[in-house]
Amino acid sequence: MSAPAVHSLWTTTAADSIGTIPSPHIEYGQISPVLIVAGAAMVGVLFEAFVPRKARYYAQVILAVLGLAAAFAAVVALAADGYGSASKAHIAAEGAVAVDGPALFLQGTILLTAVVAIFTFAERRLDPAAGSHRVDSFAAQGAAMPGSDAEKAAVRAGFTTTEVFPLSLFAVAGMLVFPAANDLLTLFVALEVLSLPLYLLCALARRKRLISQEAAVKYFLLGAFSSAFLLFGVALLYGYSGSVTYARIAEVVDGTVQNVDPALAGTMGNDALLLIGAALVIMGLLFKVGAVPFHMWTPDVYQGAPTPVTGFMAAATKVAAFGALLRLLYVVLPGLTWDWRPVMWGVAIITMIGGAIVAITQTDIKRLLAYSSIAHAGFILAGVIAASPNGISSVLFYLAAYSFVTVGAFAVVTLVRDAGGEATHLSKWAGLGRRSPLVAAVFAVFLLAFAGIPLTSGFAGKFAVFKAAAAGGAVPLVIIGVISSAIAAFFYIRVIVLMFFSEPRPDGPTVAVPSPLTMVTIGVGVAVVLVFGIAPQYFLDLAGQAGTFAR
Amino acid sequence: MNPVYYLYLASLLFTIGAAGVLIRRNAIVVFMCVELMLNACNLAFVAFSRLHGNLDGQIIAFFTMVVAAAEVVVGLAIIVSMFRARHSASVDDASLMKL
Amino acid sequence: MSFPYLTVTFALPAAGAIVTAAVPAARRTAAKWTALVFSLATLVMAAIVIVRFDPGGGQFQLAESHAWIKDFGVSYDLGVDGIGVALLALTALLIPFVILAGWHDADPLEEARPNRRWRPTQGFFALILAVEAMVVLSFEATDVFLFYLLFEAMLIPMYFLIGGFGDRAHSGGDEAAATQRSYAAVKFLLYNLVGGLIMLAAVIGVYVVAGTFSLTDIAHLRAAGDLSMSTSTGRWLFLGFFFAFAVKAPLWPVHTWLPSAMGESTAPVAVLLTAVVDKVGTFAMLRYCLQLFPEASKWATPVILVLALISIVYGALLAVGQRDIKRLIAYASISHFGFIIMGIFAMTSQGQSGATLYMVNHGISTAALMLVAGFLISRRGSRLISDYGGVQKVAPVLAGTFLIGGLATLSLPGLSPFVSEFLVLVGTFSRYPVIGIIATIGIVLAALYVLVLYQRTMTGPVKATVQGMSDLKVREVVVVAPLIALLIFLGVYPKPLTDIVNPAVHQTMSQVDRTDPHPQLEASR
Amino acid sequence: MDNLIALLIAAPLLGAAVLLCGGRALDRVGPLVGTVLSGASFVIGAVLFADMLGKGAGDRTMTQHLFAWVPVAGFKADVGFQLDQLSMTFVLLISGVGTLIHIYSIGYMAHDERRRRFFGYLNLFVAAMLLLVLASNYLLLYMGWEGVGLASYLLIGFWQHKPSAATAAKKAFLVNRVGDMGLSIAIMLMFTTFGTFSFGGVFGAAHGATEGKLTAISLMLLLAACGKSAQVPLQSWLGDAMEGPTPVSALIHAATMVTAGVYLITRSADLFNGAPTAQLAVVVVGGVTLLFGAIVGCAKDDIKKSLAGSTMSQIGYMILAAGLGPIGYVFAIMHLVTHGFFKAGLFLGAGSVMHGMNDEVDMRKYGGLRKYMPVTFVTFGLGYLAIIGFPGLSGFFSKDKIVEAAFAKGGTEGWILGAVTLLGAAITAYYMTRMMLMTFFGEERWRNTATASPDAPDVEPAAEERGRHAEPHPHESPSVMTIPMIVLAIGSVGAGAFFGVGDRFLRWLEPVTGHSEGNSPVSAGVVTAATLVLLVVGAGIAYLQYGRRPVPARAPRGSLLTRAARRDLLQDDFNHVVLVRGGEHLTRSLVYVDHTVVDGVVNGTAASFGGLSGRLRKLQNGYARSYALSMFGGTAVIVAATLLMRAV
Repeated sequence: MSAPAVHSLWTTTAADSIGTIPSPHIEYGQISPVLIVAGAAMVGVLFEAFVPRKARYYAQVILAVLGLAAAFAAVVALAADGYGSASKAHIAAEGAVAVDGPALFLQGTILLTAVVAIFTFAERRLDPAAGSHRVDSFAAQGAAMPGSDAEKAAVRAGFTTTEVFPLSLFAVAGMLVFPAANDLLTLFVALEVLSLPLYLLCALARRKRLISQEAAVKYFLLGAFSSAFLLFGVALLYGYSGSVTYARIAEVVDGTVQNVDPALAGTMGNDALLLIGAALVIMGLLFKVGAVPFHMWTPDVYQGAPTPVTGFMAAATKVAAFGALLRLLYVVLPGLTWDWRPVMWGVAIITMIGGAIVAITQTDIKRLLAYSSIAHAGFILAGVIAASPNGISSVLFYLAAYSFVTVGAFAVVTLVRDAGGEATHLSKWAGLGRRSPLVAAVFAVFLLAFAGIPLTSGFAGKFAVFKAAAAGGAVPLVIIGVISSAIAAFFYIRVIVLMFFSEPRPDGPTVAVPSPLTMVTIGVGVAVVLVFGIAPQYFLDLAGQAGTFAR
Repeated sequence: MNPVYYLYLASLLFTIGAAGVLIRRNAIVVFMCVELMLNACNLAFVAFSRLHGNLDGQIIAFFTMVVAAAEVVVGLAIIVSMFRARHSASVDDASLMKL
Repeated sequence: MSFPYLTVTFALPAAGAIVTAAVPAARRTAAKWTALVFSLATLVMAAIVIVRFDPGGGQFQLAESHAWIKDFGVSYDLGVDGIGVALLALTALLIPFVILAGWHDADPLEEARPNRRWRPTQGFFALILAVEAMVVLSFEATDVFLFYLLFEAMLIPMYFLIGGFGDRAHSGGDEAAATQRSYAAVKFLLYNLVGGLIMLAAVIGVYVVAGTFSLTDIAHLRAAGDLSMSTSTGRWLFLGFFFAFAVKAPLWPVHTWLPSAMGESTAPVAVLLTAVVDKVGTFAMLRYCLQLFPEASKWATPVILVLALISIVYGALLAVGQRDIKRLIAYASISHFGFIIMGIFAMTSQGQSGATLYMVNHGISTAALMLVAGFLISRRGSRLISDYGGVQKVAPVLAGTFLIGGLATLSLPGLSPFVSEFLVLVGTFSRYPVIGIIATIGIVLAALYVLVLYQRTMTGPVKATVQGMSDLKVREVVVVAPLIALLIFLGVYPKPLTDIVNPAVHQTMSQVDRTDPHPQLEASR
Repeated sequence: MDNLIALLIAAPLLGAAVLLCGGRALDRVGPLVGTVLSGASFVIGAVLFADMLGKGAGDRTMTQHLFAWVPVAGFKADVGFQLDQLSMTFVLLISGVGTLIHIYSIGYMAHDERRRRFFGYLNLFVAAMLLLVLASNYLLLYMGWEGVGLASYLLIGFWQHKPSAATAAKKAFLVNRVGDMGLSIAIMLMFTTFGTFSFGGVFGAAHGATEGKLTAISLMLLLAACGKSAQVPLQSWLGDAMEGPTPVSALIHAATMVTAGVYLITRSADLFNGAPTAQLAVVVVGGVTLLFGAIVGCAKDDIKKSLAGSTMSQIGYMILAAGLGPIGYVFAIMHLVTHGFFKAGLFLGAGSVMHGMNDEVDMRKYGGLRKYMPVTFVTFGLGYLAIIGFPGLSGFFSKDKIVEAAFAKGGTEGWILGAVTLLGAAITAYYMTRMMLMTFFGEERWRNTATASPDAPDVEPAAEERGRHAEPHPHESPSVMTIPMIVLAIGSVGAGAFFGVGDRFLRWLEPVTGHSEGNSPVSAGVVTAATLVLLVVGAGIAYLQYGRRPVPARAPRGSLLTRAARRDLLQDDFNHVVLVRGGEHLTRSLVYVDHTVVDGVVNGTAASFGGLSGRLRKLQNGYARSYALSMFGGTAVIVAATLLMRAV
């Protein structure tokens, strides 16, 4: 039973008895990943309520990891059933979500990224233990005022904000839906579901709480602002096409729509609705991916948020948002390619160049990585613009390659600490290579991957994206991308020089020895760098098969 | 009455909200302006819903309200905690991180 | 599936790098010996390759091919032609000497050791072997992408060698040394990265045009006329490639990174850089620029020849003006690279054979000169020419070897560089007489900077600063003597080398479809 | 028999290798080894010579092919030798005189601690010089050519601790390099013209080539010759080359190496014959140098420098003769050989004098030495008579022939050349007489004067042992030094007659160089008479100036010409100002350019990016509202752009 039918059923006001309301047909199996994660999140909330504080941490961690693992298993199962392939991919849950290659691929990526990110959330060895209690990177009590007695008391009592786990699970749930959303309403809801928990997570840093809260405020206000734009865009698109389902809008845009009623005929004629609406929605998504000029929240939020959260955001949010963007552009607006392409060209160019240039003069490692993530967003946009199956799969590959490395890099940042918590100022990193060669070497590997040096994942991804772009005729874009990556190389190398070739400072930071959790996170990052860099074929195939959207 | 007028009103409200976000300093007020923008969207949805003669728009409006409510919960929590920490709700005071 | 000679040749040093790096921090000497053994094993392997190589055979021999990243049209294709073999041999030959010469360069100064885990020695030799592995593979690769990967990747270990293990002999003290060094390292890396990234764009372009990266496939496509590369496209791509190689080579005006890099790094590293790594650039011009874009190469020839000519004269003049021994040698190298590039783009058998020989000979001669210079500097702890004088009186052997190295650098007949330089000149002259004649000025200038250097450092009254300077030690003689012997042997009997190189050059010439200009009148023998 | 040729070179080469690589162990026997091996190659030469005489004039050319040197496509250079009468003449001269000078050096260098190396260098030189004259193609000849250059460099700078010596050595090598440019360009031209540069191939095809080509090649060869043979304009190095030990001056810078240019031209006869213009250039160079050297020779007070000037001028004679073409080649070589004898003799004599005078080189501090060193006096005297062309001595025959040939050139050209050669003869007589008088006659100016030439602060350690700065005690040199002098004296007396009488030398060499009698406007007799008259005049003037009146111990200011001549006719000053200074300025400014401009551009770009980055950073001002503004603006722009896109 199709959506319009339902509506007509509602609109015909009580003509005949409303005896039989057909229950909507939901393919629970196919959307199980989302359901599992959301369920786990809710159970987590219950844990907060009922599990004794001592056991809470372990319960939450295990729950979260199990939930994510189970969801990933579900994704794999679906992919194994062939939902990834164009033949079997289709729209589930009354047209709300798509179950197709890109969706599954990105969901899988998000879930795995989330797992390694959760590991960093759970890390409790870095901060010196408060009394008898080991502590993680999160505030003892989010509500307690920074520096207040309440906070001290909370610390003494050994409180820990275990809510972060259910929160992150909710966020993950939102992220899973985001790239799969197949109508604008779902898109909007998913956006909010993934954003709101992140706002909170940003505010929960144990050290430097003031800037943590500031980050949260900025992120929240700007995020709300942008989602308002997105929503207005949705409204306009709805006004244009009389529907919010992607397929329907696409038809209207193409003009291949059947049974046009007069109202629709009237709005269809009005391109302004379509164009402005599309522009606003796209803008909302560009905000999430942190493209210039919607990027300005990125450095501040990345710097202020607790580093594990930053890593999680930087990786998972980008993946989800790019997934949504891809689907929007390829499923809803293919008919509009000639309109959005030039605009996206512009955005991609200033994003690549701007991110790279501003990064040159950064002095805080987290802000540096923030700008680098902006530049990377630009590179990925170049792939998005390719507007070809090749482009899709290259973007998928890039996202997979990029996300793990990002989480790993931020995990390394959490290790370098001094009295005031993490020593994020670059000057403190001087001579790190002498103090602890291994950590410095690992971080250098990540930086080289970001810089796109051959034999690292970064290069494979960049090559795939640029190849697709060039094949799509965007040669100037490739050249600009190459130039900006040359600029970018400069500041990555600056950090390496700092770590290896400058003398260590006497008051330099110490490198904390992490628990296996963080080690795993970092290990995964390194592994991805090397595997994707040296033998990427398998993953390229995967991304290649996942390269087609369901309509 | 021509539904287009509702649309104009919606855009007007939206713009007012946006302007408010850009102009006002108090975080709460800024946030309220955002809410105003959301409501402008709702108006637009309902108007279009009527125009197209289907219920989707109205349903979406309900969704929006729920989401807005959720945003209020989160937003107020954050703003209040910030206010308690600095005894000011001015967004401009929250500018430790820059450059 | 025959024995994978080429893979093994590159795998040996790679494995060596890992093993050396793994040696415990305390066991420095062990690390050194490990590195030396592995480099010697590589040398043996290279010798086997030369033996197995049949000059009369096909273009790419001992070929290996495995699928790798098919989405990128990339496969692990190896194969060597005469040029590749010659340079392969050069690399394998020089590394043991580099290691031996740098035996003590990475011994940590006792006070500068923050903790036990800091193991510079292991790192130093591991990095050298890593560079060797990558260079070797880049000579063996017959897949554009594979080559590009290595072309870029080899920058990283090289970068750490320059920046991490710089020359301790520095006038400005340690702090100044450190800053200078990292500046040089960064300069080196950025120049080459920019070049490489621009090449990346061109590489992608090649894929878009040809759909494959395999040299042989592309050659077949072109032969069959299925290669739809418009003239302008070809030229743009050519420029992309050439720029990268010109930076690496280096060619005027993108040369300034070389003097600082060579000046700041230790002599062995400088040798590794200019004698081995930079050769990849000129080699790539010969193999990739010419074979992938024949038309564009011919189109660009005049400009490139002029640039090469400028490099020759300009480099030599700057060498004359230097006060720093190593920078002087660096500028001399720039002049020599000018000759090599000129020979390549003269598009004559003599020019290209000469250029290839030049690569080999320049490698050996620079190694000889630079390493002896390094020994000299390590004794006095200064790179300034003015700090020396009358050394021949106190250390005659050192002075003698230094002189021979210098004479090789000014390509004295009887030493191998003469053969190659003359071939390049003849080759150029026979097609571009004017350029050939102007280039001969380089001969005079070379004599000038070498002899001035020798006179200022080695002759004259003995300076107080060099009083009691020790002569070459056994280890140092072991390093230098074989190089000198090789210089003389190849100078008198270069035939073994030319026999290997000529067919490959002929192949290249035919791909560019150029033939040697005929003499005005055939001689009646 | 032919296979012996390689041995000629191998013997001294072996010596060089052994002596230079061998350790201090060889210090004692070193000199002996060197001498023996050089002698060996003379013996081999003699054997081959005998064998050659045994054959008919037509088939005397022997060849030996060792291996292919540089085979690349059409470019084929072999290591192969060609021994014909011309080469044979040189082989005997080189190995003969070379051996004598080895012997002399045993005495001369007896006290030098580094004599092992000295003999090594000498052997190296002999080997290279033999390679030069035996090579069967120009590239191999080039190898020998630079080889002798190297040996000369090493030997001039043998006393490296003397800055002047080191500088002189460097100068010699550099000036020669300029000449070498000519040779290499010539070879390239040959390759592009004939497709080969083997003697056989080139000469065989020469007739087919255009005159332009031949002229170009010949001029380039002439440039090379100027470098090696110290002809104007590349003569400046020879004077300074006297910094080397005297035996070196005798062997390399008088008897053999400097005559390589003459060999080159004579060897390339077939090319020059086809290029009259080039030949004209050759005779001009020869004529100018002839006078230049002679004038310089008159002005110098340093006995070796004066002799160097004379060498220049004598080689000028040879070059001039070679430039005359078939009428001159033979006589050029003949004069070369005789000159080899007497000039070597003179130098050894000078060395012997210095040996007895604490290495004093200033003739004004000599005087009346004849009774202290009789042997030296006699041998030197004979050399003197030979060089001024005293009837019956070797110089008389060889130089006379050249003068005749000059006239025989015919036309005004002939007259001019003839006049020049005659004038040269007169000046030669003048400066040689002057030298003779200042050295061996007159009062003993060295009495109670602490000697030692200012420009040579400390020469051989030997000198130090003999206690310098004291009043010298002139004494005859040991027999190991005098015997070679005597032998050479005999040569300089007899050689001319031996060659000249009955044109023996002419018939010997003719098959190689070819010969043609020119039509001389003046008869041989007249020429001879004129020569003798001028000889007497020159010697007479010299006697009036230096024989009758006492010689001032300090040089008088002298006329403008004299002062110019003392400074090699200002040629060095020119070099210094134009080449050295100019070069320094050029390089210095280039270094600056490289650092500021070429490097600056790059650093500038980097810096500008940094600046831009700094400015853009400012946008990130930390205010959420301005972030919102940028988002809002961005959206507006995007919307506008999209709409415009559609409108356009």
